Amino acid sequence: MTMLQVEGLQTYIDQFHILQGVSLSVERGRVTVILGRNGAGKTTTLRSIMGLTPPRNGRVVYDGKEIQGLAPHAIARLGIGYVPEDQGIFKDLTVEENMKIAIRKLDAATMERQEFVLELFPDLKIAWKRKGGNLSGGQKQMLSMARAFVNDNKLLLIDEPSKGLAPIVVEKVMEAILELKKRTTIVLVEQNFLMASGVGDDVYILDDGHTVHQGSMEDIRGDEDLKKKYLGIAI
Amino acid sequence: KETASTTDSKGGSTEPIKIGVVTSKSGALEGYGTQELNGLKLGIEYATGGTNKVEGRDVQLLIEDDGGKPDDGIKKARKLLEEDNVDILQGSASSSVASAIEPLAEEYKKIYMIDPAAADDLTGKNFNKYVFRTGRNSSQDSLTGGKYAVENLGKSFFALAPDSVFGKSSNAAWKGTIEKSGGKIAQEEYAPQDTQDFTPYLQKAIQSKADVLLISWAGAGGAALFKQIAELKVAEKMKVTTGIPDIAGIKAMGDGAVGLQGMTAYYYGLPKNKENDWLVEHHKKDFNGTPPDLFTAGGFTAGIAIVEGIKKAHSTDSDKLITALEGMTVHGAKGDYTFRKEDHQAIQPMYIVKLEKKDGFDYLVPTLVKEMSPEETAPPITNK
Amino acid sequence: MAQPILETRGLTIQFGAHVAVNGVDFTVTPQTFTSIIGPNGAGKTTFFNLLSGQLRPTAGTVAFHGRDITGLPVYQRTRLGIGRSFQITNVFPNLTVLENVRIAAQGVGGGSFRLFSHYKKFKQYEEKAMHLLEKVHLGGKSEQIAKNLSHGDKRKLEIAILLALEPKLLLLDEPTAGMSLEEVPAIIEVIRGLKESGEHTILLIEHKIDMVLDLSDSLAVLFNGRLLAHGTPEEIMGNELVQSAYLGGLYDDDVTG
Amino acid sequence: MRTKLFNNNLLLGIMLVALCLVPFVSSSKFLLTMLISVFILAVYGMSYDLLLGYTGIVSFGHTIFFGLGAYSVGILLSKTKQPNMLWVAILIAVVGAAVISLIIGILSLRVKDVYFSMITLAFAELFYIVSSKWSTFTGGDDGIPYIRVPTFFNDRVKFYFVALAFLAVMYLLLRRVVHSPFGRTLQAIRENEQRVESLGYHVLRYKLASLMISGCVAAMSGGIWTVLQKYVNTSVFTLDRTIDALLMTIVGGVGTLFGAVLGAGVITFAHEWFSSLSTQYPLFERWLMFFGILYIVIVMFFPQGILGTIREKWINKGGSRNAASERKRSESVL
Amino acid sequence: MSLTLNLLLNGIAMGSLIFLIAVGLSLIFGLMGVMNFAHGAVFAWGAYVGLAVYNATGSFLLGILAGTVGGIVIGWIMERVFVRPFYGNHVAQILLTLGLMIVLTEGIKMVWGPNLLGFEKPAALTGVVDILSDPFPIYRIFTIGVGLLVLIGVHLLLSRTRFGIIIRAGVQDPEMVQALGINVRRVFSVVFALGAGLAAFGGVIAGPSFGSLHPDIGMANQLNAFIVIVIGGIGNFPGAALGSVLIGIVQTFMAFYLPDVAMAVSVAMMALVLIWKPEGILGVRR
Ligand SMILES: Nc1ncnc2c1ncn2[C@@H]1O[C@H](COP(=O)(O)OP(=O)(O)OP(=O)(O)O)[C@@H](O)[C@H]1O
Ligand SMILES: Nc1ncnc2c1ncn2[C@@H]1O[C@H](COP(=O)(O)OP(=O)(O)OP(=O)(O)O)[C@@H](O)[C@H]1O
Ligand SMILES: [Mg+2]
Ligand SMILES: [Mg+2]
Repeated sequence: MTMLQVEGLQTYIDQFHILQGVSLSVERGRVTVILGRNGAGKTTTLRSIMGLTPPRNGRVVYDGKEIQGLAPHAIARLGIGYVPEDQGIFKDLTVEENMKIAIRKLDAATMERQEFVLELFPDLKIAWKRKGGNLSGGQKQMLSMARAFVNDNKLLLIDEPSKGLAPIVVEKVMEAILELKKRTTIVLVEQNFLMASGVGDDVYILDDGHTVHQGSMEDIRGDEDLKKKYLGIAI
Repeated sequence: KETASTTDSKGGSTEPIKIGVVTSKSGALEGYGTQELNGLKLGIEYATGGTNKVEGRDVQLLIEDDGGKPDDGIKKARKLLEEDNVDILQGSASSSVASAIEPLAEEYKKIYMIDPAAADDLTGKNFNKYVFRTGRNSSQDSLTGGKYAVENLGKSFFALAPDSVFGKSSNAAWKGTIEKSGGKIAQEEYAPQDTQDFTPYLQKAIQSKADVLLISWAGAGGAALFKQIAELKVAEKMKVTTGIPDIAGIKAMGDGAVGLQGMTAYYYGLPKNKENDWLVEHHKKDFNGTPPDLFTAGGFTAGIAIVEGIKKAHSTDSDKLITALEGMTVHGAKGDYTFRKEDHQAIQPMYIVKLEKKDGFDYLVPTLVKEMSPEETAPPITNK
Repeated sequence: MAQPILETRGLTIQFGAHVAVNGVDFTVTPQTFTSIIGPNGAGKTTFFNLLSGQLRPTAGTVAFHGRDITGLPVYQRTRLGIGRSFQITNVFPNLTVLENVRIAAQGVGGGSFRLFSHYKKFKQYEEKAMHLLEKVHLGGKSEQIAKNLSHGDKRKLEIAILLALEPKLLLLDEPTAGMSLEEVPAIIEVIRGLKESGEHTILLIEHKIDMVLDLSDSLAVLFNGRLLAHGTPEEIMGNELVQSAYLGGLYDDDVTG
Repeated sequence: MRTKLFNNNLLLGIMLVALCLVPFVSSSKFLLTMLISVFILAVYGMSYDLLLGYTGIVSFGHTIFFGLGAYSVGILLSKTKQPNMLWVAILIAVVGAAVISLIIGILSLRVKDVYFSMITLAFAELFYIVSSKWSTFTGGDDGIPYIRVPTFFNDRVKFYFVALAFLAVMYLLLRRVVHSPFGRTLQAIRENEQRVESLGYHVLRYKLASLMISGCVAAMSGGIWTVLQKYVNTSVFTLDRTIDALLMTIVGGVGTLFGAVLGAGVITFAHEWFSSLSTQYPLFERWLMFFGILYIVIVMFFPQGILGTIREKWINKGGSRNAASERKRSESVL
Repeated sequence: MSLTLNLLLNGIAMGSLIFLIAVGLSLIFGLMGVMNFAHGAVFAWGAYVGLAVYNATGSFLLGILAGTVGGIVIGWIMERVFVRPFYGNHVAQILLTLGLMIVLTEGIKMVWGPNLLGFEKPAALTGVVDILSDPFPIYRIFTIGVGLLVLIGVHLLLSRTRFGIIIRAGVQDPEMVQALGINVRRVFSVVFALGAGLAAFGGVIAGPSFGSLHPDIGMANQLNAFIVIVIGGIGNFPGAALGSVLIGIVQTFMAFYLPDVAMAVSVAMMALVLIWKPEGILGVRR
């Protein structure tokens, strides 16, 4: 079943036509990976879905409802969690406050999820009272994910989570994503192919603001030509 | 711009006579500026018998706002002098503005009729022959109040003034008068201009055991000061005297100031003469029933003086006007005003009053205790 | 052995109760390529901050070419030839991409205090900047305002700025994080070029182990602020602790294979 | 690139010629006076723009330097009664401004943002207090009238050309400064101070230099202001004067240099116009209110100032990828 | 009562008046980072509205209520219509709020005229009590009490709710706050209006203490508010309170013993604090 349907998304930033027709179909309970080179429009796609750079044309259908044009906070309240590529940590707030501001509903289930993320990222527990701005690069990345994971989100948009993480943590994040997959749907932008192929089910490749390829992860893994063409790698 | 009716008459110029006014229509002194301006208009009307014509020429008022800022005052005065070719300048509410404009009067050789700016220097060290002043200066205030106080309130004084140029010069003037009259200043205190809490000063005053608490305070803080005087019941321990402010100021003092004695330059109920009666009547008629206020009299008299001067000189030529005005006596709102030959300061009646409750008034009414003659309060001549 | 280009003695910094870098004795020989690895929060970036002067140590010293530079401000260290890139993108957001690099070239080129000479006279800085931008695949974006770059492009700009400084000692903090797969090799080539030119000494912080192993002469491992080990890649990769606490399962193959 | 349009020498040349013609087509001395004051204030505004627009520091004490210039001319000319001491006075003002800006800078530039603003505000306040307390020297609030200036300046047309030349020279000078490597460094400091430091620049030294240049230029404009007014009082040290500088640069467009000229013009003429209207139409009785509305309108509709907004529009049309500020991003949300 | 004690008490009373102005500014400027030069004008509006209602109804309490509501309304409109697009943009904020300050001040003159208006104390709070046999005005005790209550109230509000952190986060990165599902616009509106309401409330309380109102009363007091916020540490409420009391006391003592330098004392103190500890007495380094 389709959780999120993006059709012909066109987004402008000022007068620049950044997204020129991006379409995605995200299936419930699966991990959809968006790949593409720098500047392809991956981040802008996620931001457009979140309403942070509202699309000028195209539709975003989430759980059967059109959500393009809604304010970002309204979109978030529909149960969409967002991990931006620059982490979006509030540097003057402590880790604790960063978490507190993210929690939408303080109930037992949330506390449970908080346990889970702190288990996943024990570093955050150690740095609990530290200012967000003083965290290490990887810790920021963990905090950013923790903020999205702590709520009961139905859809997670995650922009390059592995960046700056130690290999063992990447591994843990992968495990976490596989775990989260049982409860939520995930859209993942990722440059780390190892990770992308490790967790991804479906793949979209963007280039120059267009969707240029869609398919399953298996296909990509097997298709050297495709990898070379769009990703410039041969693994 | 104010324009009066029709044209022409017998011979001479038929050009209107232009009076340029630079005063505060905005800023902190707006209230004073407005009082004076209203007075000026009525003064001209009165002196021209309602025709607004002198020597067959229309009288035009060109009014500019200086906002209380000297830089703006200079700009506006220049505009009036250069663009509008005014014959005479009048103003200003602020002494700083007036002192900035005085040199322009000299440069352009035009009469500058000052009112209500009160700094002594305007007709003192900054004087030039084009300057005349209908308003009283600070020394006249202190001469009025000081002499009376020594004779009637007590011999030793505790002087409280704002810590500003005004406060210092005002205290100096009071001191001179008081000492000349046989009293002495036991203690002087200066409080910052923006003081909101006067309790410590008032306690100092009480502890000083002086007979009289003498207050020279201009500006907003005054009302708070008098309220605190009432609250701390200072008046039970010593006499209090001061310069009585305008009606709004008295109102703001509240009922606590009842019985306060002090000097004033004008209150509309004080003078008994036909000019003042006319002024009160017409002011009420023209301005929503409000009576003239502290500085309306000066503006009114300035208007009369300008008209009478022109009549006497048969010209608006500055030199002729100077000759005409020097030593001239004008019948103004308070009676006789005389421009001294030496420094062109108008000596004039001054008043000692007491604030009293009166039916029909929502403020304490200044009632006459004593009127001082112009000569009694003539200030020293300091422009030489 | 040649005189070390960089030497730290007991380098320590403490934030409140937390000791982020703890008594690190570390020596770097000129013209070598050393990578620093370690878990997140181990103190790698903080260590760089101490070397480049962003932070002052609470104890210990830093010597560069045998000279104690512990008390020197950032700009003087840069002039001595220590240049760094930042983990968190740190560019001039409202200047053009070209101007970003040009400013850097000018900084070491001197003449910045000439008030009245027109900047165009400093053509050579601009040319140098342009050349570097091409090197990092940003040639076509030289007139863009830096903040409008995508994340990966900002990383490339970061490297170009560093190169413009022509540092003797380069401190690279995760230079390729977020860079697209196809462009990483190109950047690695640029870095390798520097190494092979034989004029530079390079310190690299990186979590991409392939890249680290590919480039490094030696590896240093930071754990909890302490320098746990410093040796050849083989030695380090064989270390149990590194395996279990840092690499995890993903790299089992690399070591055994 | 983006400064090209408005530093277009042709356009500026035309403006200069047009301004040169004013005295020959208009006989209004008052108009000349107004323009002279625009020119002088524009220089003052430009000096502020060097700080605000190019170095990125918000000083609330800029009037210190204007006031220093104004007072040194005022006091020296009135004490010596030697109009030709003017040049000496201006020299003293410039040297004084350099020294004082250095001292203030060393004390205050260690802190940033609002903190810097507040320290400079404190210094300005101290200067104001000294000028008002030390009234034997400064004339206090009542000021120093009758300042005699060289007779040359009594000819309004000559003064006009001197002021215009002053503006032109200062503009060229400052333009040179902001386009020099030094100026480019200032702009980089504005953008990201720590990073400039890590590129090997001694940031404090650059900021100090910027503050000093700006202070010296402001002192000159203050000196000439006194020549125009022939009067000086404590108002030259009030916050209002600093706010004037701030307003002129913001209204014209921060970081455009030339915007200050527009800003000075708009503010001076709007002030004059509104206040004159007040004497003719009762609606304008509270004319200051319209002045306030003007500010609001400018911010709402010319967010980058007049020149800045035009420039942005122009560039956007040209399609180069320069526009879009961070502010806009947050605007879309807030 | 010794003179020193008297001065001290007066200083605290004065400090609490400063705090009442500063507390709203501490929200708007300290937390939201808006350089609000119209704050004093809102303070003045509060005082005038309060006075008008107080005079009309004879109830000081109603006056306080009306003034506060007036301030909230003004603040709400100000934020919605004018300030909103300019968060984070100090330069635009300065020009904008200066414009608003002029408009609001002129508005007061339009409605109430440019002259002084007396503001009487309510009967219950008039008079003096003897503290160690020296008289001390009851109203001043009242202002000290109100100041304390406000401090506690605001502190509770910010520590018990997420308001404080949402605002701090929202100023830095409003987008991200939105993306976390918080309507940051509304929070900003509410807090801004609250800050304005507090200013207006302070105006009504301060009115009787000043004894009279004039249209520029806000400008005259706003500078002190900025100063104490900086001294106490921007965004730090206890700091603003401490700064207020400190300035109040020092100013009172200096005014008494050394009036010549009293004018300079608050700015000089601010300069010293900034040079010595730029983040403010209670501030934390950022
Ligand atoms: N504010 C802006 N103004 C102009 N162009 C912009 C702006 N923001 C982004 N762009 C451009 O839009 C394009 C897409 O950017 P986006 O950040 O979506 O890329 P991305 O695929 O996420 O790249 P990366 O892998 O480097 O993060 C880029 O070319 C970028 O330069
Ligand atoms: N200013 C500071 N105040 C308090 N703690 C700090 C400060 N700076 C860094 N830390 C802490 O010191 C530790 C080391 O941080 P550092 O940034 O050096 O880590 P790192 O090794 O670079 O990690 P990563 O690989 O995640 O970037 C972290 O736990 C961080 O939270
Ligand atoms: Mg991206
Ligand atoms: Mg790091």
